[in-house]
Amino acid sequence: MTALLEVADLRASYGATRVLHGIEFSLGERSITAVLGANGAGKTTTLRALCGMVRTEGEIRFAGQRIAGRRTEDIARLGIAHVPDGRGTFLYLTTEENLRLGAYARKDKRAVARDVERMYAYFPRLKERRRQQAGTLSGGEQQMLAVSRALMLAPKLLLLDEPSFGLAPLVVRELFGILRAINAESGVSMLLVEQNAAMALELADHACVIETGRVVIAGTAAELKRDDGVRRAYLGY
Amino acid sequence: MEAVLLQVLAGLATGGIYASLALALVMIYQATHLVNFAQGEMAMFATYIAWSLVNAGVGYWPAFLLTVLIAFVLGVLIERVVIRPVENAPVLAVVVVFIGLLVILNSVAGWIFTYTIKSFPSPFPPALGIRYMSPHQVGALLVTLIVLALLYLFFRFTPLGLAMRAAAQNPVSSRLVGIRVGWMLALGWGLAAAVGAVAGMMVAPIVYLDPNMMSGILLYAFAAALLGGIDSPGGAVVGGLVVGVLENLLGAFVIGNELKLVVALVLIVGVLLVRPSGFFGSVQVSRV
Amino acid sequence: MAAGAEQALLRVQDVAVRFGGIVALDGVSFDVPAGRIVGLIGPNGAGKTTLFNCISRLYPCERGDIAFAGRSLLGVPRHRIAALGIGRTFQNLALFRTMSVLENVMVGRHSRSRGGFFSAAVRLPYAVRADAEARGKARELLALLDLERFADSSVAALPFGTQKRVELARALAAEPKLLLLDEPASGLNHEEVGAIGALIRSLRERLELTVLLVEHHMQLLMSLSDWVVALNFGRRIAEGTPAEVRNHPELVRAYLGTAASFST
Amino acid sequence: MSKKLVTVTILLIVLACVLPLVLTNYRTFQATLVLVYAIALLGLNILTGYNGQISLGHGAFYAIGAYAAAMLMDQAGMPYWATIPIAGAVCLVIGFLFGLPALRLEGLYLALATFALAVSMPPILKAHFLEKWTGGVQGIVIVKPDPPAWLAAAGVKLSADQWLYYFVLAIAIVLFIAGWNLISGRVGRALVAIRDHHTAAEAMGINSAIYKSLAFGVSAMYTGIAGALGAIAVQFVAPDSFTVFLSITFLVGIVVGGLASLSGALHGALFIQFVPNIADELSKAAPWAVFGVFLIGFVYLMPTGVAGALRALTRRRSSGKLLHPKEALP
Amino acid sequence: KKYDPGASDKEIKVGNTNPYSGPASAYGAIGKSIAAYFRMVNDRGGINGRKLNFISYDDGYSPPKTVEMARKLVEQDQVGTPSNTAIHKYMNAKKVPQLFVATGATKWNDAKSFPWTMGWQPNYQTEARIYARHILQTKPNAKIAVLYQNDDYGKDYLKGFEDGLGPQAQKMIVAKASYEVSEPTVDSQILQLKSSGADVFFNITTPKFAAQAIRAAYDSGWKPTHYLNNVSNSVGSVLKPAGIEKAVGIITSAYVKDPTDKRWANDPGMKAWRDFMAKYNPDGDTSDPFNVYGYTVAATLEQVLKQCGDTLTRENVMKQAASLKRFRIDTLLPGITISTGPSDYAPIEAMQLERFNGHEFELFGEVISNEQ
Ligand SMILES: Nc1ncnc2c1ncn2[C@@H]1O[C@H](COP(=O)(O)OP(=O)(O)OP(=O)(O)O)[C@@H](O)[C@H]1O
Ligand SMILES: Nc1ncnc2c1ncn2[C@@H]1O[C@H](COP(=O)(O)OP(=O)(O)OP(=O)(O)O)[C@@H](O)[C@H]1O
Ligand SMILES: [Mg+2]
Ligand SMILES: [Mg+2]
Repeated sequence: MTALLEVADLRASYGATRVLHGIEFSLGERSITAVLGANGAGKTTTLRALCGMVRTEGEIRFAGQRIAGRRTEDIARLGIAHVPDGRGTFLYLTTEENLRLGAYARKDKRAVARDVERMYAYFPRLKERRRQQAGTLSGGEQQMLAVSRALMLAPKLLLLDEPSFGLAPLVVRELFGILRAINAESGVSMLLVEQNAAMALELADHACVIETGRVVIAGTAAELKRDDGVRRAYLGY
Repeated sequence: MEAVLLQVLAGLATGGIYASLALALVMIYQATHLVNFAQGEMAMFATYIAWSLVNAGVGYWPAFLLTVLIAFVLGVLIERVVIRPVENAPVLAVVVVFIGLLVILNSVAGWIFTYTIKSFPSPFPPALGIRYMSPHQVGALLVTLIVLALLYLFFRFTPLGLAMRAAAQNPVSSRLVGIRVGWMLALGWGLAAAVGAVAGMMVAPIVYLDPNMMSGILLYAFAAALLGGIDSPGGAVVGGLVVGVLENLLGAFVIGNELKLVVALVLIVGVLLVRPSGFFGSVQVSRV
Repeated sequence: MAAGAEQALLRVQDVAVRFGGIVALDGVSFDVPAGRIVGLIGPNGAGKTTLFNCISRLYPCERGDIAFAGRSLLGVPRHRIAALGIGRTFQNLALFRTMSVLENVMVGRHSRSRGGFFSAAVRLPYAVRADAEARGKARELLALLDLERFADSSVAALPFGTQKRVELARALAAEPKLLLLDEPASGLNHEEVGAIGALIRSLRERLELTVLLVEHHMQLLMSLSDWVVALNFGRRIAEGTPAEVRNHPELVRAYLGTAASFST
Repeated sequence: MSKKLVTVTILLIVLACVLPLVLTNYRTFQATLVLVYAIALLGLNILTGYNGQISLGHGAFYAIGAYAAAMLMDQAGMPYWATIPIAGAVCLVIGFLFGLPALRLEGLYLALATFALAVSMPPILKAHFLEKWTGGVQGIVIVKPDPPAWLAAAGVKLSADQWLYYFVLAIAIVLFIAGWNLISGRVGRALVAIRDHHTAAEAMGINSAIYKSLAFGVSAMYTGIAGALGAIAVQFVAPDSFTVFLSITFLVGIVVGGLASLSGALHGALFIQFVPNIADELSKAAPWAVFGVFLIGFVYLMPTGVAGALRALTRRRSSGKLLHPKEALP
Repeated sequence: KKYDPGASDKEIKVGNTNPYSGPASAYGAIGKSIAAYFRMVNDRGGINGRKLNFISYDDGYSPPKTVEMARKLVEQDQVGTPSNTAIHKYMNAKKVPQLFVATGATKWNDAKSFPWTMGWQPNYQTEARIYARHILQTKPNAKIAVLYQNDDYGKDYLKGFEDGLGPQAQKMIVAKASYEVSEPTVDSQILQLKSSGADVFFNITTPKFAAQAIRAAYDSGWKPTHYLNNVSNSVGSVLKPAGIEKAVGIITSAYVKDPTDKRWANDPGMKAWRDFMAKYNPDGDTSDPFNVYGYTVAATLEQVLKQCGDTLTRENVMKQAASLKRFRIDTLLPGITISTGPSDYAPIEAMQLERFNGHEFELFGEVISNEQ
């Protein structure tokens, strides 16, 4: 397995407060890594750091290139899509405009149009709401939109910050099915921050646990599922 | 009756002036979600550039195009140099920078070009004139409509237009989808400056070129843009024309010249109370 | 549970809400008896939050009625709702971002304290007392919710889960009789979900709360609720005890996927 | 209020009291104007800084206060001190009434409505049908009050400028304390809550309609009182004293001084009083250009105003958490 | 030798406030050319061996700022002779000569109530009365329309005009329209005036609006006898922009020479002025009449200070200012002189009517003087 993403000694801060203190992990081509961690551990910040959304130091390599310190938009154009914390909906644009923006960096118009339809097939609710101002969608509908918008980039790497946030149980299950299919069919790698640890570990091949800005446990998903601490805190058995 | 018609037509002509600057305000609003109070002074400055070019012997249309181009570049430069450092500052701090820009441009123009009024040529052939409107007034209205059409098409149908609106609304998410937000802002400034330059060159033959040419007009343009709905180019033009005509009719037949502006503003604000986002502005619902 | 009319603290009757062509609520009726925790579930976009917004008077109802303690809410302006004893949290957090945690909670106390512009400006004794009282109450709540160490932090910089607790504290500051919770567990991990469940339960005991709970975390919802109401497309599709509702075929099809996917 | 803050405040007040004893009458006059502007800016800050309602029209309230004082003195022969509360009350009522419809407008649309108010003020003051009272385009000249007789009887000799300074200072202290009480208590929290999250504020039981219009009224009252004091200090009112530039100057003042900050009003007042003069000294050719450069420079260096910069300095030393500036302010 | 604050063996301080910024910054040219003139005087060795120290502050055309700046001049800089409006009373109370106020408002020539204040140019009312008299003489049945700026200046002209027409005024003036400086155009006002059916048009406007009014009147096909106030009678900066052919027949009055008028191309007085501009005020606009104005005012002041000799008290300055006898400056029209007296605080009171012939103004009639 060649590494698509390699992170070493990643540090990040908000203003004067440092939040990440040297994160270290790597993510293989076509693989899915789950990130677990308590509230405020720094999971979101890790994803933000990868995208250049916070002030960072340290090493980040994506497909062999250094991307630390690059601008967010350039990182996105390399093929890294991000389902952000808080959904990042363009509140005053329509659902469909939101989707089209997701594909802003892509050239092939026809493929984009096809993908819009694909998203509507994944989440029929969005199709019903295609002309509606996205800010008026329900919380779960906006979450579907956030995931779809990220997929519209046709990324090589997908960063998912709690993709199941606010989704109904059935939709969560469907979502994980979709992610699994996309990973299997298009080989998109994923970094998955997810509170539903059981499902995340089910989907992922690797996993790590972050505590106060450091990776404290890392290994294959199977290993983590067996770890006692992980089981107690994240799986509940 | 003829008096009314005359006032309406004169109102349309002045309304066209307001509309043309209002379009520049809509442009910058779409790109930055702010109203640039220096927009009028930028337009004035661009018009001086055009005037200098024409005086140096450049033909009208080449000077026109060149000015639009220069204005675009200057707009981009101003964004990059002056506005960029306050990108993350509170909105009102940015507004204060606009005010700073306004006074600088006004003052520097006075310094370079002095305060005596200059006449500015009109490119329109006499054949364009209709019975009660001069060729230039008709021509300026047409140009305003053309700019309107271009802006409408730009925002409605181009991915760039969409990206620009997105960048203004939510820069963080815009970056995440690969939009170069910095460029969008600069581009927005450039386009607004270009639209403003066109406005200036259409206005100057009517009101004469001087450093304070646009300061009065900005207020009307601001009112017009909001009356029409600040995110709607069509609204800006309708708003401009309505303000122009309204003001003339009030002044000539209803309230007199002294208080016509006051009454016009009261009416405009009254309309906004009923339609808080103007005639054609999109209603932006936010929910919890 | 035979929810007798006299017991119902909140009574929702035939409520309908429409946004343009979208029917968000379509004749929903149910009761929330005093002292109970009632769960409200349904697919995304079913109208749960919309119903909350109707109760808070943020949205007007097209038809129907909502009664609280026997009194219709529809004529009550939204800023009076808190004083009547209805507190709520918001699905997407609606904290006052520039304020500290303590101040946020003190604002929550607004409807229980007095004092206007004049009394504040000249520091009339009763206004000063009210302010001190609000501060004391807020501190108490921070202690209760284990937020004391954040009292003076700005809310914007807190982790998500902590912000949710601040919202809860803010809602409790008004000493509500009825608490509307919109997805309190979203974004929390397993351990934290357990904690919030325990917290809600203990709050109900200590403060004699009635709770209307919207939640997609089935385990939590089913374990907390005395009664569950299910919506789909703005309509009530099922109602009953958790055990009854869990196997309701329409709910399983539209919302849960499989009935066995969670346990109490 | 922390102990340190109390000490600093008391020191400032003492300093303010000795100031006219060491300054020339002209400088005292300037210091009076600073206090006057500080009161006006405090008023605007309550509305725009704390409550988040942008006003581009506070010059209008300043004008109303000024004219109220001038007309009462000139035509009703009222003593100058008696005009102050009346000017304040008039502006309170007008501000409140203006605030009611303004509830429906937000952001830019509110900015336009207030801007319209500022633009309308000079023509209204000039209007023919009011000329009898307002003096039309010529305005009203009023006399500077002399120090009261009891002061001289008590053996205190003050020049008219010094007396006026102390008079304004006393009022300013009272108004600042009242302002502090207002914003640090229940009402202040409600105002900020409305600014931060309108809907949530209402859900907490805050009657935002009343609060917003009252904020408008109180804000107008402060600015109106400042206008009255300003008129007495300058001894002259005319429509052209109250153009939109005055309103814009006020806005500049609160932003440069620091939004949502009491001390910001004072910093802002110093800025709008002295920086134009400095600009003028530096260049006759284009004084405004120099002023504009100053303005932009201030915003670059201190995007959250002088008060914000000072706060950040002290905070960095104590606790350490810095907010993103955008989050800190409307 | 006697001195008051502001004067010494070495220098005489002259203070001034002027709008260098703000809506009226066009007037800034006056301050700049006065400053330039004093530089020239100093290069020539000053006045009676004393250098002139010209201190000028920006008042932004705002009354409060003017008050502040005037106080600064008097109390801080201790100057001798500043000028200007909100400070009228203050200056008189402080007994500081306020000389040659740059406006024609009538209140500046009131020797009795304000002995320390003196205007300079023919006041607006005098000028308006001259037009009124001319109308009464040439067109006793005229129907008159008036366009005026809605401020001090416009109202002053209007009053003089109405006074000049006497009891006839109400009947003769069939339409009045005002405008605000912030308005972009006066087209609407012109249409209003036109539709009144007036055959005489009195145009009380500043240059920009004057040019607009001339053009709009012509374009709308309205052909009244057009009286234009002196403020805007520059050929180069008003009539040309309006369109020379549209300005034919305009009647106005003058007392200084128009720098853009071809008549004065070889005039020695204007040549001297042009040399002065080239040397001392190179940034200034040589088509801007304000520069002639400032030059001429400064020359008048020079004369007053010369007359003061070594007695540079404020009282003497005022006394000398009030005893100018037929003083002439070459930039004034032929036949126009400056005279003042203890009760005559209006330095220039003579003007001559002139009519535009499509190329230049032609003076006609006598130099009309109000000199007592
Ligand atoms: N904008 C911000 N300013 C200051 N501090 C912040 C900001 N955002 C997050 N933090 C702090 O950084 C730390 C890490 O936060 P982060 O959001 O990365 O946590 P997380 O692991 O994603 O937690 P959650 O489960 O809440 O999503 C927290 O202590 C939080 O308080
Ligand atoms: N202001 C509005 N304008 C238009 N449509 C709206 C508005 N508010 C809600 N809706 C629509 O009403 C429907 C119900 O929304 P609501 O937020 O109540 O759903 P919900 O049950 O809370 O869903 P979720 O579980 O995803 O939060 C949604 O489809 C949404 O698109
Ligand atoms: Mg997170
Ligand atoms: Mg919801």
